[in-house]
Amino acid sequence: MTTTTAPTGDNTLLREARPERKIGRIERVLGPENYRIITGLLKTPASIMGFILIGIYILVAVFAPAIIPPVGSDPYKIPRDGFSGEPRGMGTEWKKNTPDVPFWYKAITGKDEWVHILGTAQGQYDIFYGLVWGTRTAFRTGFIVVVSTVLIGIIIGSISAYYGGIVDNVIMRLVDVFMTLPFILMALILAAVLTPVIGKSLVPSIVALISFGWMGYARIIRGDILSVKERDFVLAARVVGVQDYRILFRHILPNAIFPTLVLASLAIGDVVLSFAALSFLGIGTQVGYADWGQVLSFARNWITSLQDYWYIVVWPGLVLVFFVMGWNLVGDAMRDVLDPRMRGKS
Amino acid sequence: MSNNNEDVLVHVENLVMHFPIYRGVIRRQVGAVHAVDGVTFDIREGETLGLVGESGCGKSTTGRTILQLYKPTAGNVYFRGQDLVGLKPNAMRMMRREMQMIFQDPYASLNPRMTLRDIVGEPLMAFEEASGKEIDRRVGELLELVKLDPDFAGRYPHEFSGGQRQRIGVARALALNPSFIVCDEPISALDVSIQAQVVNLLEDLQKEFHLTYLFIAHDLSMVRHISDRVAVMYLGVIVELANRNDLYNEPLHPYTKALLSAIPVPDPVYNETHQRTVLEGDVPSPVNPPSGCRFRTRCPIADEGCALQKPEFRRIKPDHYVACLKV
Amino acid sequence: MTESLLNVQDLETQFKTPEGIVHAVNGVSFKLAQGETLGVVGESGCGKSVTMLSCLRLIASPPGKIVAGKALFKGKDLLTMSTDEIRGVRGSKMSMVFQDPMTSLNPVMTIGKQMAEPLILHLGMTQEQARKRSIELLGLVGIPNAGERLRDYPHQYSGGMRQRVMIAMGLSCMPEILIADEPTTALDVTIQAQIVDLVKRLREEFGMAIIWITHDLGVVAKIAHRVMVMYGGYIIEEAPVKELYAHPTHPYTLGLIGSLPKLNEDGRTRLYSIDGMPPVLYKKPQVCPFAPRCRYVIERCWQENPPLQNITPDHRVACWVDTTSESERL
Amino acid sequence: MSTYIIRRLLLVPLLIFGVTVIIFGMLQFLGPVERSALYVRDFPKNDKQIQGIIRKYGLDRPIYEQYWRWLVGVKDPVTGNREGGILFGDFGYSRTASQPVIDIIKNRFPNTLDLALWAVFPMLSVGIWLGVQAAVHQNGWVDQLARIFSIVGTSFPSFVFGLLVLIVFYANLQWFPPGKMSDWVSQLIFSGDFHQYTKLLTIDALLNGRIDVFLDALRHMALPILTLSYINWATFVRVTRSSMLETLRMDYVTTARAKGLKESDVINKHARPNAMISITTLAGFSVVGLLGGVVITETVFNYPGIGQAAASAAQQLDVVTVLGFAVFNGLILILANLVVDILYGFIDPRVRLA
Repeated sequence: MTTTTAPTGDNTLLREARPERKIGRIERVLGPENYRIITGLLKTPASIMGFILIGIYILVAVFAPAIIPPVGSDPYKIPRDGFSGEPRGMGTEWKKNTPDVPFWYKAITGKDEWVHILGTAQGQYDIFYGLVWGTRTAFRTGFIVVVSTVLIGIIIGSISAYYGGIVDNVIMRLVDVFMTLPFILMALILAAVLTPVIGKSLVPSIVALISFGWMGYARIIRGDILSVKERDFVLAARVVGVQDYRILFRHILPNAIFPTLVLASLAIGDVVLSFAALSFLGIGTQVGYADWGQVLSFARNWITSLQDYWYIVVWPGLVLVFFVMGWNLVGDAMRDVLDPRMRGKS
Repeated sequence: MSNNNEDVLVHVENLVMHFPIYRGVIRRQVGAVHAVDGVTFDIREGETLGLVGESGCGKSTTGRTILQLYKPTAGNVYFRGQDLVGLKPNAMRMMRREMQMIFQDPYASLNPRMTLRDIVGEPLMAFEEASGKEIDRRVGELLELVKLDPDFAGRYPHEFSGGQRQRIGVARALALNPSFIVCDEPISALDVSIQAQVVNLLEDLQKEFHLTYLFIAHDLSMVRHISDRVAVMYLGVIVELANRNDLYNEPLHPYTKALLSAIPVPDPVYNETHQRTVLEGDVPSPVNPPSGCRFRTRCPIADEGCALQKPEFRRIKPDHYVACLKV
Repeated sequence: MTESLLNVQDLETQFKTPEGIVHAVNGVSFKLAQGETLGVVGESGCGKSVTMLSCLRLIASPPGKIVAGKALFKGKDLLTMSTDEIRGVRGSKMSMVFQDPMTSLNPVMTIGKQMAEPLILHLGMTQEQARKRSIELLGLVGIPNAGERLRDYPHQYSGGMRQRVMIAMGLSCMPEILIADEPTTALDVTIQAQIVDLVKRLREEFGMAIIWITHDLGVVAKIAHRVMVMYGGYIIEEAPVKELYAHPTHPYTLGLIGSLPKLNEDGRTRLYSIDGMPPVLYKKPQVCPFAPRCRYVIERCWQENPPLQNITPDHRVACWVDTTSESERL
Repeated sequence: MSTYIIRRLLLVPLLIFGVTVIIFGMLQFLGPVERSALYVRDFPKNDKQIQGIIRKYGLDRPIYEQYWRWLVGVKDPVTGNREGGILFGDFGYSRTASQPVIDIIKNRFPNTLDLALWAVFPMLSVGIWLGVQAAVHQNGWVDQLARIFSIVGTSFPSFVFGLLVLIVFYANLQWFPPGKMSDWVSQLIFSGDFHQYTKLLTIDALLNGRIDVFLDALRHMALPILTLSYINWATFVRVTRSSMLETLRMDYVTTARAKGLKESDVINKHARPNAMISITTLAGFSVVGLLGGVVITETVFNYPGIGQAAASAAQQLDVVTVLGFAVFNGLILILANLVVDILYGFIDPRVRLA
């Protein structure tokens, strides 16, 4: 009558029950946590838009010489079309220091002569040239500052978490002190102090942004290491006799630092923004250096007649805003993915 | 309680574990959590010693201190006659082959970034017992032992349910062929129907490998099922230790009696016929434990004497120890 | 029995998740009589809490949604009444006590204020009257110095004390139904015993009906008159408490009871264990949801989902197999 | 609670020490001639004078002695007057502005404070309101709007936003006038009929009963206020939203609903006060941050506050002046942070009654 079979306990036999998640080859290679982060990022339209924006800027940076060929020996010096103070409008003729005409220009406009596509700023600096080559400046400063601050943060945070006690206390109070100081003002001052010593270049601003930008990372990484250290799997590793260095590198660091690292790398937008702010305030590079903040700062002298010269604000402004927005969009999605409440839910 | 039986595997002597509390303006130590306050007991080769008590009574701390995961404030832990306290880190690491642990939370105790092969194979790697293909083979064997498919070795913990994860934890603990395993509430985070699976597995493995367990739990009925002897803890001290049957049939300490009568018995008829003693009040803070007998503030039979004198943990019957002045 | 106090019919609740729609409650029907204590037993995710939260429309929506059914409280459907009406029921005619007393009380509001809220809201008391009543209530649940302790914040109470406060708050408007959602799970055994005794005493005093949700078969045996076992969003067995423990019939109930260590057990007997784990359903199954884990599974279980049927006038089971002989063996 | 406050108070000297050491460290990049501006007005004219100044103010002494002198100043042996000493409010002499740094601060700081005070209100009220609404209607249109708003906001640097605002409202629409006040107001102030109680123009205007002056001041500040609050709204909305969402998931919110409370009461009486605890700290930091963040906004709008003074001094590489502002700002921020932390202690009963 009743045919009794051995129960398998396999709920997939219900068909309508939740199927056991099969994980693919890519996931297996990347590891589930990393995979979850990446797929999480590719799920939301906002972050995809962010990636597209960043991608466009990367292309512009890479192909800058093809978009607008450099003039003179230093490609980062914006070519000047004369010395008159008053900006000239979009599409006006480019008379002096004209770059070679690239292939795309003729194809689109059908003309052989360069014009100031986005007009010129005060001193006849070509805005379009400044923006295109400024993209390279932005990536360069962004990467240098982010990598340095994160490295300093990781080192200091790890030391603090590892040694604990007095060392930890001293470091954390130091972080408190640095946190008390207003970031942009201090960066401004340090850059101003360093400029006479180093000379006008990217370096003072970069050093200033690094000097006052590492504390957040140190604090976060310290906290993450401390909390991961208390997790049961670290204790479990100790119980099975795993060596200390292996516990650190296999168990603590990947779980504590990796998420922060990814998040931090998306801070490039903020760094570039701060850098532009310093340039805008007149600190940092020489006049005429291809750098977005610099181009924008020209507008400061024309505030009373911006109804005529709006292009000296709007174009550099939008270029900067979309760059930062690209990173922010990805960063925002990343924050959601890394939210501890979301972890473990697959 | 000096027990010179030859079959004693672990001997814990007067173990004390205090966690300092720092308070006030300059964070000086103002006191300590008396998590474990002088416990002495033996664990015999091949037995399961159950350790029960309410949350915060120090049972988990006892287990962890035995494994030297905390440095004890005082006391000694002997494993096969060798004192573990004060052992150099590397010497202690070598001892870990012999003594392992299973954790309460199957979600927190497995590194989410490692595959089963890495998790279960890690102890083998740490002691260079095996390498390469040999690890794969051994991991496969261990997974089979805990009734998991060896093909799962490449998977990550998040692909498994709580019960399965707990089996992974068991496999990791077995990797080095230990003789002693501390089971720290291994079933309390699991669903009822899963608990029995894990308990059965633990019992099978014990028979097969002649394992010795310290089984820490708050579920008295499960402890009764799995243990040979049972120790009851209250506020950092052991109040009673006896053979399973002695303890459950003739509990001597008033706390044990109250605890036993508080077990919710899944039998409505029993519940109608048996009157229970319900303890009043809460467990006092382990920062300021009561003087004398720790249990006196909630004890139905305590008198002034209990506040003055600390009851000695003494033998009443063969294999039955109690710390109470009234017994 | 005349009209039942609460009559739930074909309740279905679903949750939207990224993986699909989880069918948490799949057509649940039960009745609750005046003054009766109904135990609802099941493992995590079986839908026992969701069922009760649905009745009070406390399911967060989205992601949750009650898709079908009725919940008649004294003949009035809780699921279709206006928001104002259901608010009038909550906390006054039907109140709830939650699992974790540590998080169920607002940490930045004094106990007194939290106690007074339902009194002022539903009974129209003044602040002063509410304060007096709160003191009485706290005294009733065994909190000493109630007058002073009203000014305290939740973090100044112990876990057991907080659960007493939750119970006092739940009873403050003399509800006709008290729903207790795993009220003792987070507590220690001795405290758990205190709370169970307290509720039994208050039940005699107030005469309210209780729905006690738990996964602990021991606690249910102590307090319930009637027990309902849930699995995969279905009620799979329902019987008076003594009947259920004496003659468990559904293989799942059998397994649950069998997996507990026996009373007076001496030698080492193996525990009865159910392999596998409870399912999460993304669609209403056309087969018995317990079939994959069932020892007694037959061909029919894979063809039809068994309905909940009476095997005696007050014992309902949803199973195709006759397990009577098994239950006697247990 | 008292332990908490005392511990927090003890941190103050430590912070002052740390902040001053960092700023003093920056001073070391300067040569002694430039550093002499800390003590004397005039630029030393020849080597002899330079040597005299170095000796008199110990600019060749060990670094810790110099630090001490920088803190408390140097007594002139002849007149007995104290020269320098930042702890006594003497931040040195600004050679680019030709006046003592402290005088610039006295003139400019009230303007900055005025601006910051007015920016706080819209920032807090709109930020919190929008954040709460977004959380309550999660994934609704308010929420989507708030998310877009906050993404765009965090991506818009204040100088770009400020310049765009200028293009629209100032250059094209001509709704708002430039500068800090109209000519007739400055004449009024100059005439002496207008009593300056606080030196904050808006508040003085109210105290004098001059609504017209008050409105004129607000009209001039409107664009900077908009810029300052807009930049902070974005962060504020985001934090309020996530904090509120977290609170709404808490068990006690369900308890409140189960009591039969109205949804508005559940949110306003139970959820929001809890969410506010975590927001308090951020609110404190934002308000405090306003004081530091005005540098750019003031520069864009040419508003005569301390930030604009700092930026123009930095541009002219007048380091002593800028560092003077930095010390002043640092001290203000230490105080403000202290207030925020203590306030936090009072708001959260778990800290207050610990």
